[in-house]
Amino acid sequence: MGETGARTVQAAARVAASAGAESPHPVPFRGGGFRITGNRWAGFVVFALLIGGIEIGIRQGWIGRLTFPLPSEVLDVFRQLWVTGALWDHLLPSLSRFAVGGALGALAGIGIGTLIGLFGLVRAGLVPVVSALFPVPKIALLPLFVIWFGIGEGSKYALIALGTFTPMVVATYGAVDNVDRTLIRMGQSFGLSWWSIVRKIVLPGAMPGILSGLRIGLAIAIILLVAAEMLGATYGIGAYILEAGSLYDLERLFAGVVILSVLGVLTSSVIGWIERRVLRWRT
Amino acid sequence: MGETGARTVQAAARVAASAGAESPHPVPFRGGGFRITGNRWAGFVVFALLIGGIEIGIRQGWIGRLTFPLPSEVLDVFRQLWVTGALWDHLLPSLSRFAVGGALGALAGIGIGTLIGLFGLVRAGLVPVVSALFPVPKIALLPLFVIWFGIGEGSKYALIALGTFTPMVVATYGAVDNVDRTLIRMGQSFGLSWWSIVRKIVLPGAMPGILSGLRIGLAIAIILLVAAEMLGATYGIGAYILEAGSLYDLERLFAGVVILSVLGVLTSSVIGWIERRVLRWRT
Amino acid sequence: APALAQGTKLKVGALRFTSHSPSFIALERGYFAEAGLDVELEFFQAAQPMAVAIASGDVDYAMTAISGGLVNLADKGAIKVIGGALSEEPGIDGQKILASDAAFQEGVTAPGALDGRRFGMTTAGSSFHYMGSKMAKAEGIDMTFVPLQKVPAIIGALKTGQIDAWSIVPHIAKPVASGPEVHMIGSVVDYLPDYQVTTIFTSTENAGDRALTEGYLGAVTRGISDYNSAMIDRAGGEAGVDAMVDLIHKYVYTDRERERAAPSIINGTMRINEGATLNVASVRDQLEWFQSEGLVDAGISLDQLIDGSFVETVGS
Amino acid sequence: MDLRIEGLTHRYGETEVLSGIDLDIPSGRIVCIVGPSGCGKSTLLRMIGGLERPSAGAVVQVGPPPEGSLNPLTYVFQDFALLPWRSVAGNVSLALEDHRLVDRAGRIADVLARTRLSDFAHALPRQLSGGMKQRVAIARALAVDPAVMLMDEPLSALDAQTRELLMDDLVGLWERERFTAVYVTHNLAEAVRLGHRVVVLSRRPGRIREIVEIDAELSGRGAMEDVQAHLWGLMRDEARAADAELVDG
Amino acid sequence: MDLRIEGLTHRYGETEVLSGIDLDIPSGRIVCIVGPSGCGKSTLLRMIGGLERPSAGAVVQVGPPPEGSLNPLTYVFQDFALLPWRSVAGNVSLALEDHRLVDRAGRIADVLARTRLSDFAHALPRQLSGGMKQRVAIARALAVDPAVMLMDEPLSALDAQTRELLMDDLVGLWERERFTAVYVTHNLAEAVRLGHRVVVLSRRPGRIREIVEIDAELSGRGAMEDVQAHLWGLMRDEARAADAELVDG
Ligand SMILES: Nc1ncnc2c1ncn2[C@@H]1O[C@H](COP(=O)(O)OP(=O)(O)OP(=O)(O)O)[C@@H](O)[C@H]1O
Ligand SMILES: Nc1ncnc2c1ncn2[C@@H]1O[C@H](COP(=O)(O)OP(=O)(O)OP(=O)(O)O)[C@@H](O)[C@H]1O
Ligand SMILES: [Mg+2]
Ligand SMILES: [Mg+2]
Repeated sequence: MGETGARTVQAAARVAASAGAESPHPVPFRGGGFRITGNRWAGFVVFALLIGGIEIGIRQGWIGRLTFPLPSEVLDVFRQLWVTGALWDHLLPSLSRFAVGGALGALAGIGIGTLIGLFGLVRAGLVPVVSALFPVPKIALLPLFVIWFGIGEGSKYALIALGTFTPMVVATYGAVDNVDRTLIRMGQSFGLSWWSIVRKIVLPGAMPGILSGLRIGLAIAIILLVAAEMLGATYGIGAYILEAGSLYDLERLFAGVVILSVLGVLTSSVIGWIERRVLRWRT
Repeated sequence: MGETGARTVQAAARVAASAGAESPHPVPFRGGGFRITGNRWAGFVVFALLIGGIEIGIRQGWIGRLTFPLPSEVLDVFRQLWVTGALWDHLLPSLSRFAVGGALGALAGIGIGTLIGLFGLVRAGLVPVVSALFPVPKIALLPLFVIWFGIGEGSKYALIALGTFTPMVVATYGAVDNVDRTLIRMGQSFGLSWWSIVRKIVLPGAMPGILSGLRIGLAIAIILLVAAEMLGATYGIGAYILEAGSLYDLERLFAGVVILSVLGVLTSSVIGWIERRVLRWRT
Repeated sequence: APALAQGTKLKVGALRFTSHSPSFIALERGYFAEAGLDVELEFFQAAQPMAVAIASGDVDYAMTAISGGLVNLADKGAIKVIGGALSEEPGIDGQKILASDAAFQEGVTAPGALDGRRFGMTTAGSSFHYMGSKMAKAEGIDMTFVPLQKVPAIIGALKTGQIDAWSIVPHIAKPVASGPEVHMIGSVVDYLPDYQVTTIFTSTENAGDRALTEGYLGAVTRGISDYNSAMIDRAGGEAGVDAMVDLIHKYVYTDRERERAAPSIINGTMRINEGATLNVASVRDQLEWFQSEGLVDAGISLDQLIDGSFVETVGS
Repeated sequence: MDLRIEGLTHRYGETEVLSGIDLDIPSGRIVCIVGPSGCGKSTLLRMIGGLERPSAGAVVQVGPPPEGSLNPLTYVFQDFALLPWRSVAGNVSLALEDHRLVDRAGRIADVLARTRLSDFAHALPRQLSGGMKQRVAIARALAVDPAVMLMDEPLSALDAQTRELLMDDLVGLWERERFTAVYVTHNLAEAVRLGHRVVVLSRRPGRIREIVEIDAELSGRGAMEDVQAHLWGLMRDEARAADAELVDG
Repeated sequence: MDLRIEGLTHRYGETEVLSGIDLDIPSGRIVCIVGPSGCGKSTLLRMIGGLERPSAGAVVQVGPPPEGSLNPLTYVFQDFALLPWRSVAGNVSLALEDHRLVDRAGRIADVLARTRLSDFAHALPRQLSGGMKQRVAIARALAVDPAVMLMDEPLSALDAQTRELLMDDLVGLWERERFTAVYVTHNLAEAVRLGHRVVVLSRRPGRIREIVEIDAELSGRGAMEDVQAHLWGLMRDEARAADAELVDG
């Protein structure tokens, strides 16, 4: 490790400094460490160890069958899902719910967030409402959503949209607040219209904050897929997980959880990719 | 509002500029607007309008009895909760779960997050695991939690702790990464020990990021109270909400939701207060 | 029902349980179509959202156990019980009382030994809560009821000995008790001999449309007759059972091959009331129990809950 | 077009920041404003450009702005104020987009050529050194044909060598275009290199302490040590006091 | 204690940043290093202080550090590097806490007195002007009794007037304490005011282009326009080229 290495070197250097103080000698090195480094392989190794450990543990009887599914059987579930095509039957409805609900929530959140950022009165009126809405557990509202939006796709979209909405609002108005005020003053000093300033300075300047809010918003949207599919869905990853749970089928439960986890990691990398493209102007 | 006002002024100024260009005249004003202002009262007004609107709507029959509870009856539920002392029967267990689970998750998250921030190998090994864990919906794991931690307080603490843990890890290692590298180099240049640098420079420097992570972590902890109290809790705000939901008792459902919402707003202001005290050194 | 226009659209809520077979049969065998109904089945994961969906008008008719939530929705004038379905009946395999292995080893081999122990349920006001309470009252014992929201969580808790007992329909009870972790210690029917387990219900609005509701009930009752005669009376012999299993397998245990699904389907067989007869006495008992527990408003009358004008009633 | 500042006074809440400023800014000359930290130089400049309203007094525009000036009072900011997501050409374009122009692209190309930035038209700000960024900001200001350029410490974010280079550029530009400017700076060397008139402000509340006229031609001016020494003598004690002030309680 | 740089060369990946630097830093003198942007001045200073390891060559310490020096090679950074959460006294204390000292509080009080900061001991960095912040950083450096002070553009984040004041402070300090220093700067005026020896580096890869010795006493030096002009002549074209470079592709 870089850091422990640095420590040893430092200690060694101190000894050198005190011992050879009299004769000419190189200055002791005391930098290094505290760097943001990574090693792609270690992640795979950790996953392999975890999975391998569970597999062996269960086969050897050290871990009860009720505690964890057998990883190889989880893999077999994936194979079956793939072969039978059931994967797509579950994945496509979930993806469309995620896409529609997430998009609705994100767009509404960005819109309201921008208004809050721009207009003091909107801020004063809506921020308390949004803060009050933020810590409300969405599953608690499930029975209401059925009445409000029916048991079809509507209530699923609405639940996911609501979950995405609140963090997006908070992130967006924070981002608008953080837009460099000198840039806005520059726009005014060139006599740009209010609308030009919003379009050309405020919104692009808020983009980094909005995108990092989107990261949180979409993670929540994925988490809410399960809650949304409690509402009368037959197909969908969330429904699949719930059904596996009700049959106490740990293998399928884990398979479903892994799919959501992969979906989350993918979404996050897509946003990372968009950030790298759209925010190329950042250092 | 300031913004629209500014626009009008600007337009007026333009007219003046073109009309009276010949004679001496004051330079046109074109600043103003885009300021972060607020008005405490507007929030109350919005809440009052919302609640009053629903009350009247239901009483007049414009809103169905199934769609919303009658606000005055929700108030009556609060009165009853208070008079019978049931409020405390439900609030105290929830608060203790929130406190214990949240504290466990936050401490573990800060610890692991700091290790990830300091050691490249830990980072490489654990970041993928944490990213994979982040989008997993905790309710999906409910059946497993019963097996792993029982249906007593253990599983409730664990669920809330897990929910708080992942955002805290991410926030903490981000905060450690963001500590000003010049400060660390300064520490090294004065020959401070590795441990002194961590204690006196890295951790205090990461404090703002850790506290804002705590804001998200604890909001999630409150949301997870409901999920946690699905597991064999008779008392607790989450259990109260779930029971009201399954009985389709909208008044009690909303009363419970309001309590959680207030809890969330309170937690957030406590963190705000801590930030103002602990981070007094920030500009 | 000639009063109905051909192709009246209708949504029927169902769970993927064998107890919902009459709806599957009526659909598959065209009984709904003959009644002029164009039925679409809407599947749910649990009974509670089904009641809400009836109230919201997303679903027209459904079959489920009476719960506190259903009563409350009836109180708000949203839904009505219009017929009976599954009943406990002495002599027929009905719902089972299960005990965890730990409790069993400590001597809980009969429901009477459950004094001071933990009984699982989904939520307060569910049918599990009702069954457990009535059993405890009959045995003169005291139990703690543990709400676990969902059936899987209850099974998990039971298997690991974190709750001591539970009651559940036979097609779940039998596979769960087949392992070493859970034991069957009694039957619900011993405590609630004429328990009206599930009922047919609809929105108040639909109940006002006599032609529609009669049409629906007419078709479902034909499904009930077919089911009882094939699966319980075995009128068609093994071939009749096989044909019925084939039909039901289109809706239940669809993810398993037929050979593995068949035993579970057959295991789950329970008699469904011929003609959707409604046991009003049992319903009244349930309502009074909900009221005594404070789960529903004490002012609710039986008439708010049921509309007995469509089917034969007993015990009223 | 000349500017005249008449009895200008400004307060932020309780604190008086500027007090009774009277000043003429004649066309075609560079007026430098120097003064200790926090004496209100930036505030004064904001009010000259109409970005802030004075508590009392006025900034008066005398005579019509030159024909074709799109933005008579144009700023150059200390920290450049370039949009980081727009290229060099895009940043210049921003100032023109709210106006109907027949040949916007031509105008941009022309102004980039005049500031020797043509090769960098497509570069993003983050790729540029500080000096280049400030050149872009100057190009943007020139693009709107300003009557008066308002410059708030335009060189103070640059390193000493770049500052030297840009000062040469500004002198060259003034020789060609004879623009009017109000130039705020802390740097007395800059003030004596670029100013036709140096206005020395006192500590907060800023009042005019002295106005020093410098007659020498811009090009060919040296360090003018005597003038610098005179100015520094006026300011030294106040600068020291301003430096030692706590920023807040 | 003297320092000797011997054949020092450094690469970051493919790019050579410094090439064959040989230099003596004699005790009790101030060596200024000037050179265009990106020529490797900061890198060189980091290697002198042991914060980075050269690709080739070495920085050699000749003779023992003075008795009682807690940290022979001590930096003063451009952006002050004060811990914002510690008071002035706390920031000075930081440098001493890893050492066993009989009278830490006394030592802190002494060094604050020497830099005339005693009144600000309890102020937080955010309450201080830039000049005061840099004085605190200098106080912190003095607290460890350094053998050599390594200063990387210590005044370049300050405004011109504060810079003037701090230069006076530094001259006064050197007159009293005769410290050794390596002083990196872009500012030729600073270099000729403070340096006994000015090292001019070429563009990247940095090589020594010329070493100018200045014999005049520190106190009483003027602007030395001739020396400045000579240095500027050496650097002008390279500075211009460095300025016009795109930071990346
Ligand atoms: N928007 C504001 N609200 C309140 N006080 C302000 C505001 N802007 C500036 N001030 C105060 O007004 C005084 C003058 O500020 P200004 O920025 O004009 O000074 P300056 O001369 O430009 O200083 P510097 O040389 O540091 O740039 C300062 O004390 C500052 O704290
Ligand atoms: N850690 C690093 N990794 C890669 N390249 C680096 C690193 N640090 C500096 N460089 C490069 O090395 C060169 C010299 O950098 P350095 O900071 O030493 O220059 P400098 O002379 O101090 O410049 P300035 O006058 O702008 O401070 C630059 O081109 C820089 O981009
Ligand atoms: Mg200013
Ligand atoms: Mg440098």
